[in-house]
Amino acid sequence: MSELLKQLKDQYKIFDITEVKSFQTFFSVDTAKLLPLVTSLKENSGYTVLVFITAVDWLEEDKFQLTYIVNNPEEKVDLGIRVFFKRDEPTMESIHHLWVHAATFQREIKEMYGIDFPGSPRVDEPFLLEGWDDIPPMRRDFDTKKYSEETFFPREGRESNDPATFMKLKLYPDE
Amino acid sequence: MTNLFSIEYITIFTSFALLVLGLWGIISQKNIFKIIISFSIVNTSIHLLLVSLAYIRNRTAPIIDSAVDRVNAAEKVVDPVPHALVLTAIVIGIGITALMLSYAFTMYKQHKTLDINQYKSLKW
Amino acid sequence: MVSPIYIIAILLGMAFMLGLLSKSGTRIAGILTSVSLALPVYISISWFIQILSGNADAITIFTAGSVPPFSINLVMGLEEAFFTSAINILGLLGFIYLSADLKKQGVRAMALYLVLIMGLNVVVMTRDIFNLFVFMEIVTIAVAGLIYLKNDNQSKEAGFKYLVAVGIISLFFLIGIGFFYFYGGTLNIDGFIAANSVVVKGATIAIFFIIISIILELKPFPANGWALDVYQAATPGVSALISSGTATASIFVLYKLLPLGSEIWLQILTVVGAVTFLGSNFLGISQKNTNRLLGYSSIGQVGLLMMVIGFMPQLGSAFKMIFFSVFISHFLAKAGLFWLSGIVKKESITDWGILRGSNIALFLFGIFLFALVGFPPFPSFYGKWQMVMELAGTGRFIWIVIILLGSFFEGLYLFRWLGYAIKGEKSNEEKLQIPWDKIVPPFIFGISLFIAAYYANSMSVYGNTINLIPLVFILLLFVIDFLPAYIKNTITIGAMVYYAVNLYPSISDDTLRVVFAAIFLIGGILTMIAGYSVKGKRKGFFPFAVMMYFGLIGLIEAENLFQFFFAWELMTLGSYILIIRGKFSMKHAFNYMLFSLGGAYLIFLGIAMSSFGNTSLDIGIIGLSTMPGWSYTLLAIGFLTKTAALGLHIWLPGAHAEAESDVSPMVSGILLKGGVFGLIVLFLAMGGEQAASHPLLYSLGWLGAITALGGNLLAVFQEDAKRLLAYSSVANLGYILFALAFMTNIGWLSALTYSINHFLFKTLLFLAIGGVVLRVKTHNMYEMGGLIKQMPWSFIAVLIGIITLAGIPPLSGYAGKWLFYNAVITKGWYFQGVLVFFAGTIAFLYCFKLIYSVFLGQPKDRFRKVKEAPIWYLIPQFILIIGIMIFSARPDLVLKPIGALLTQSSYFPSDSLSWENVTASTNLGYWSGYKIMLVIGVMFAVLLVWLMYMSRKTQKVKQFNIVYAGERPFTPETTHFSHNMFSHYYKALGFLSAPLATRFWNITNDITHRIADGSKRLYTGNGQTYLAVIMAYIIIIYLIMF
Amino acid sequence: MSLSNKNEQEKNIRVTEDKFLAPENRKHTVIGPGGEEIFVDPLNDYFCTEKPKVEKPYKGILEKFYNWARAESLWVLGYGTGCGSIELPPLFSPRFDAYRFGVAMRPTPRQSGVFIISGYLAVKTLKRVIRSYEQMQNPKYVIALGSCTINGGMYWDSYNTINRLDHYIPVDVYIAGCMPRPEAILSGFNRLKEKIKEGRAEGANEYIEKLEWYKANQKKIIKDWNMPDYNW
Amino acid sequence: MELVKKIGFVLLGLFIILNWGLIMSGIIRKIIARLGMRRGIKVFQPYINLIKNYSIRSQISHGVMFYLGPVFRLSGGIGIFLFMPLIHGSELWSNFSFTGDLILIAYFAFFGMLGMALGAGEGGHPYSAIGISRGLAQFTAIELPLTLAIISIAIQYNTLSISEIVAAQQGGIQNWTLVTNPFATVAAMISFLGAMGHSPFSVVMAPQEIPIGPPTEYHGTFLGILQTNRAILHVIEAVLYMNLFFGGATNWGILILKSFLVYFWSVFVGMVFPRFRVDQSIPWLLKLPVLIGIIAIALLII
Repeated sequence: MSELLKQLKDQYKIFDITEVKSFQTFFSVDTAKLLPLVTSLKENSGYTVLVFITAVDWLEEDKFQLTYIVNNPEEKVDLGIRVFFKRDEPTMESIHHLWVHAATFQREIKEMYGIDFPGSPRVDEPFLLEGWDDIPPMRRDFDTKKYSEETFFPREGRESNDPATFMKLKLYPDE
Repeated sequence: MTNLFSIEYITIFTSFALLVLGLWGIISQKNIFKIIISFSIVNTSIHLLLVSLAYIRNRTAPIIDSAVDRVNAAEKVVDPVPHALVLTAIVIGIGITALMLSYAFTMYKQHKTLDINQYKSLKW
Repeated sequence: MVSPIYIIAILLGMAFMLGLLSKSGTRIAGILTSVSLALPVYISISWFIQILSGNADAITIFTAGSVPPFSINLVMGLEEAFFTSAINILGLLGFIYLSADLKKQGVRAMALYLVLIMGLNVVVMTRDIFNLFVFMEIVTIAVAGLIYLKNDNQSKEAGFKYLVAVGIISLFFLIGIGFFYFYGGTLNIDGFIAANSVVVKGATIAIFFIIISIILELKPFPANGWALDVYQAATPGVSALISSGTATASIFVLYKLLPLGSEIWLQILTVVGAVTFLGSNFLGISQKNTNRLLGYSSIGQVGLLMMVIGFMPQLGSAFKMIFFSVFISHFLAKAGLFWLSGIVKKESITDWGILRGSNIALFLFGIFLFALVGFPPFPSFYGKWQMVMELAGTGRFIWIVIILLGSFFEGLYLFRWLGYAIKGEKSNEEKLQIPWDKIVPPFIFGISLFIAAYYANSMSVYGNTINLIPLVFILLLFVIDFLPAYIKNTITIGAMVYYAVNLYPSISDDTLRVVFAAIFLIGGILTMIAGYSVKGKRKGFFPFAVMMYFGLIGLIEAENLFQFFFAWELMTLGSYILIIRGKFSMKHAFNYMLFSLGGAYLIFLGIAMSSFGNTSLDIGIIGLSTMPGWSYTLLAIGFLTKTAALGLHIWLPGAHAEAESDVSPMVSGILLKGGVFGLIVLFLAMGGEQAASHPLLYSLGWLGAITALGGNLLAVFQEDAKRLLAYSSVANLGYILFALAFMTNIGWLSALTYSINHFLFKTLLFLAIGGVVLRVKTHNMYEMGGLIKQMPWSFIAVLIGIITLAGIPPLSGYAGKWLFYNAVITKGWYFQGVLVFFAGTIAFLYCFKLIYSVFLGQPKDRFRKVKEAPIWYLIPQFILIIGIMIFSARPDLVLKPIGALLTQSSYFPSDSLSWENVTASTNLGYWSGYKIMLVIGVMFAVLLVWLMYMSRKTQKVKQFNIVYAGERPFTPETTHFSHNMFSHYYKALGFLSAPLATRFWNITNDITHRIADGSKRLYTGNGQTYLAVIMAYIIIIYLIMF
Repeated sequence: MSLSNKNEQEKNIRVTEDKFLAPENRKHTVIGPGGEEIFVDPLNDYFCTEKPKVEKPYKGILEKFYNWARAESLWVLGYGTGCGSIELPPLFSPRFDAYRFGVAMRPTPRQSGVFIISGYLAVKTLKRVIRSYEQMQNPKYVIALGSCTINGGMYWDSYNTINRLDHYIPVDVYIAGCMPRPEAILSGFNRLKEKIKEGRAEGANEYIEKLEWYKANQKKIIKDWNMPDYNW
Repeated sequence: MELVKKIGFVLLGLFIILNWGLIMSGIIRKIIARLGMRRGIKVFQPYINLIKNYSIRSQISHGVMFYLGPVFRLSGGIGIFLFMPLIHGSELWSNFSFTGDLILIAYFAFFGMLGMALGAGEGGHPYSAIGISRGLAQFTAIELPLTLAIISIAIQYNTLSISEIVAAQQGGIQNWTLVTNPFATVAAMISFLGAMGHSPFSVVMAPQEIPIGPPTEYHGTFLGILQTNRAILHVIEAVLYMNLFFGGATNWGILILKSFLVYFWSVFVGMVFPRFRVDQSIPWLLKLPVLIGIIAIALLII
């Protein structure tokens, strides 16, 4: 594992290496180097399974993070690869040619975060949201409560409580 | 009982020998000219056969001249008809052979070969 | 009367004179040659006419003014006059045809041509054997020179092989002459025959060499490689001369010289002819090169002629007529075909589609082919018939089989060729160039074929019983082929109505015939009405449609077996052309023709066997056959090819499905009944009820049941609407066969009801589906759907059709089923009956598929604007629907008279259906079509009114307003459930629909072609091999003889 | 009706913006068998574009008799829309045995009279619900199960779950709870029966009368309807 | 006058049969429920369902054949009734059975099927077509044992007339076809299972898989008509089997009892056995039941 990381460090300038567990290591890499990196991992190092792709919206830092988890079924180890890019340029290279099912992840990320993967099959078709006409709902600047109130006719008289406070008040009114 | 080595038998045997030779030549030789020559041999053999068939012992050629007088000609000369036939047959044989040769010539002009095995564009 | 010697004088003189002309004088030379070729024509024909009419006697011309043996004498008798006329006409026309080529080669070529014709004339006329030799050699040289005309590599090669082979053969001839003279002391044929009283052993050897050489000149199989090469390589015009001209002369020489030999020569000749006819035609089946194919055919025909000569004593007085018919067909047709091949200039028969560029050429081509195969009314039909009958009279069935088998192979390759000509691919850039001088000769020969046909007809024993008026009418239709279709259609319908009206009184006492005549003629008129929808001229359709219908009617009118077979062949021919008119029909029509031809020859053989030992040819003699097992079986199989019993059915689906929209009902609803009628004739002749336990009937019963099951099962898995209907026809004919095989009164009643029903509903369905196909331009059902809105009338027609087909009460299909059950139980064929019932339920599957996939379900965008089928399709449909309704409501109107006929006739006296008003009953059950119709009708009407009251507020919705689990359907194509609809059924029972028959025939076909292809390699192309074969042939014949 | 009017009417029935129109629903031309061009407007050609009509109840005793029959024969559309559908199968088990009340499941909306909305409705599900509801025949009844259908329940602030069902289709009976037990559902059925017998369960006609309001609400959230307004 | 009387009795018979059909299905449902430890529906629930369906206010139609399909179907059901003799020895309760015999009934069964198939087909729903294609496919195999049985009894009694077959079975249980020709009876009773559409041959209607198959688009009055037909058809088919194999009926009481028992046989089997797929049921039907049918015939002709 460490040898591989060392090699990757030399070759792809990976940084920010975090070993979460003995079988799971995360690291970051430049956006431009992601594709050669995962290709090499798949072809040379036995990381043949793409577990998933996920996205994080770092609104405060004005950037998106994509995390690719790849798995080596022989050695039973995972690698998490993080890439970061700016929120105003939400575009990433597609890896559907390496793993066919990556297209589905990318399609979902496109719908929920608005991160585009040019060339990915059917990436523009709706995945869960049919006829969505707003900014992607998983972006943190999308106010879901406001949207719901504006759109879905909230019933008058509904009260909403913070469960912890409410239960505390109800069960232990003295304290 | 005539002698086996009398003239009529010899000619007949010769003609048959030639016939067999010629036919063998036609079938076995690959060269077109040799085939034509074999053909001529067969031709000749048959002419010989005809003439020999017409031969009657102790008679002369059917030419009416001083040696053979007109009156006794029928008893003195051999049968003249086959001779006439052979004459005609020779003429025709020459015609056929000539035509064969001209064919062979033009065939050679085009293909530059006389091997009959090379002329198999028509088959089946 | 001009002395025949002038023929020689003119030709020879002109040949020498041409030599005097300069090279540039080709124009004058051409005229002179034509004139000098025309004069002999006049002389020989005038002799022929004079001798024939008895105004003149045969004359002998003594050259050199003395009698044989001191001179050569020529004879001009009837035969000589006939053959010289033929040769001279051929010479003249051949010259016209070849004139362009000959002019290019200059005057010497023309001289050669004249010498050839002169030689042939002398060969025919001379009675001197050496003179014969000389002129045969002259002919050889002339031919070799003419082969050179083409001046390419192949022709040189072929010419050389020809020279060597013929040279050797003539040398053998010369040997023969030598011995001939040696032992006979004369060169005169007549003299030798006269002196033949003292036959010595040596004379036999002389005759052997002479006759074997002539036989070899006639290119016997397999010693004929050189001849094939010549046919292939020479200019078609020259090939025509060789095939028709020299072969004519040679065959006559053979005829002339045969009296020299003993009886054994006739037998040898028969064997040689048979081997040649069969072998050559067999090897021809895998041949694709046009001229070589014609060569094979040519050799085969000559083989047949040799057989005819060989059978001279057996044929007796019929010999002349047979020889004339076979010879003239070969002579005219083969020359014509070679000439046409010269016009088309295509090496492979697959490229002959270009022939369609000219109607006249195509017409002539068809005539020549039909004449060669021996279709009526062409002479060889009469010839073959007479020959087979004469041979059958003496019990020579093996020879008949050989003749028929050879003819079958010949038909095989000729019809494949015809198929390519009518339907083969053709590029649009190529145009067929037809100069008048090339088309006139074949045209004249084509016309001559008809004249010859007339003579053959009048010479034939039964020819005078043939009704020629329909044939004349068909010819008339050819003549007026330039008129628009609707005029011709009207004329045709008028003629058929007229014929029907005139026919009725003559057969009105025989209800059976009336029923079939009604099916054929009314069906014909109805389907012809549909033809009004065709715009344009529809060239070549009407003559053949009429031919088919008159053939069918001829079956009914036939009083003897000759008329029957004549009509059968006429029908086959007409229907073949009708079928091949379809767009993709080439292969299917070819299959149809093969099976029809095979079937027809089986029938022919069956007739021949029946006639053995009988003096007349009445239809009844089938029952008197001295070998009933054979003749019944052969006839039955023959008819079964037309009714497409399982195993023999593979031609039907394609042929019916790919035919034109209004031809499909003709060939399905109507034509198939021809086979049924044949079976009826056969079964009646077998003796009706008395023959009921015949083992043949038992097996036919099983065959019928299996056919019904197989046909229906195959229909279920079809995606092509017309193919589905076609397989359904197979199954329905299976029912009919099964019911006929009962040989009981009710069984036959059931079979006839089925026949009428099948005619009604299958014509209806094919017309309706044909109308739909005409509009939507596809056969695939899954591409259609929802057409009920565009084509409501067609829908009604199909609905009525399938209700009748499925036998659902109250419509008439049920009548057949009910009778059928009674028959099954009476007869005791329970298990077959159950099989047929199972088949009947399977019919539901495809009935539903047909109506649902086409008319119901989801309409497709493409067909949103299609119109209802043409009115001319709907009119006959609704006439048929009215027919079905009447037959359903009052089945007694038809069934009573038929039942009465069956009962009264001596055939089926017992166990009849009894009628009480409108209720029919057997000793098992009862049924009243009228009351059932009434009860169901009233009930249906009441319920409909009730529903209409109950649901008066109904919103009409469109195709996608269906419950789709909250979704909307994607497109009509993905929503229409039709393709492979019965896949589950296929899983369960698909193994029964394995194409065993197709596989069997494919393998048979494959093996046959492979054998033919392999045997063909005998002709290696090496001249020496050919010579070796010739010599081996001589030796083998010698060994056989001595 | 003049042509322009007709065009206007056509416009009225279109609810799908061009952006959300499915590719197969776009107008296009196909080539017919005769080579003619055929213009296809799928929304018009495939679907019935008629407006639904109010079906007036019969008068007097006949309607009462019919209502009794309708009440005693409640055929439920078997369509599990939310998590509450897990509560429906026990309903037909021996313990609760809804059959004795004349309740039965039917597999197709055409034959069903009662639509049970069993819990929360995502926008995507709502689309299917509306289509199915419209395919049911008049009279038809809706039972809304659980608090999600009342005010959104635990999904009250979700971006894709509706809050109030009665803004989209008329609801006859609400059964509160998260989730209600089968007993509650049985009780709901009985309430529905009472309502039907009293002749107050005219939700189907109400839906048609206020169709424009309902459609407006529906259109607000369902943007790719891809059908004419009313799904017959 | 004769005719009017006849029609009157026919309508009366139809009324009785319809009511008995509805009640019978209620009773059967009740029995099934009790087997499953439930109270089950009311016995009169089928009436209520029928009335409810006729009371549906709005309807849609996919076209003419869609509209006519139920009429065809009901005509098929009533038609079989019309040609069926009900009570042995009674001229009045023999309906129009004098116009045709057993073969007529066997073939008239197709009439309704065809109409239904066409109606459902025009609905344009693929599930309808799938259901029909399954139904027809299975039907071919279902009819085969029945045909063997019919031919067997036709040989046995040497008649195809139902009245005569019933007449021949009078005089005690030992004369019933059940006793005299057990193999034919067994074959026919297996075929009866298929004709009734209960499992194991219920894949045609498979509600969970292809929402109820052919009638998936039918509702309201149309469905009411189909239900009416179902009530009539079930009884009348049971009556047919009763007539052929179980001695017929000499009065209404016996008819009701016997038809109930015959029908209950199919319900009983349906409760016990799971469902066949089409491609399973066809080979099964073509093996054992057909063999039994063949034995039935073979025994008679030997």
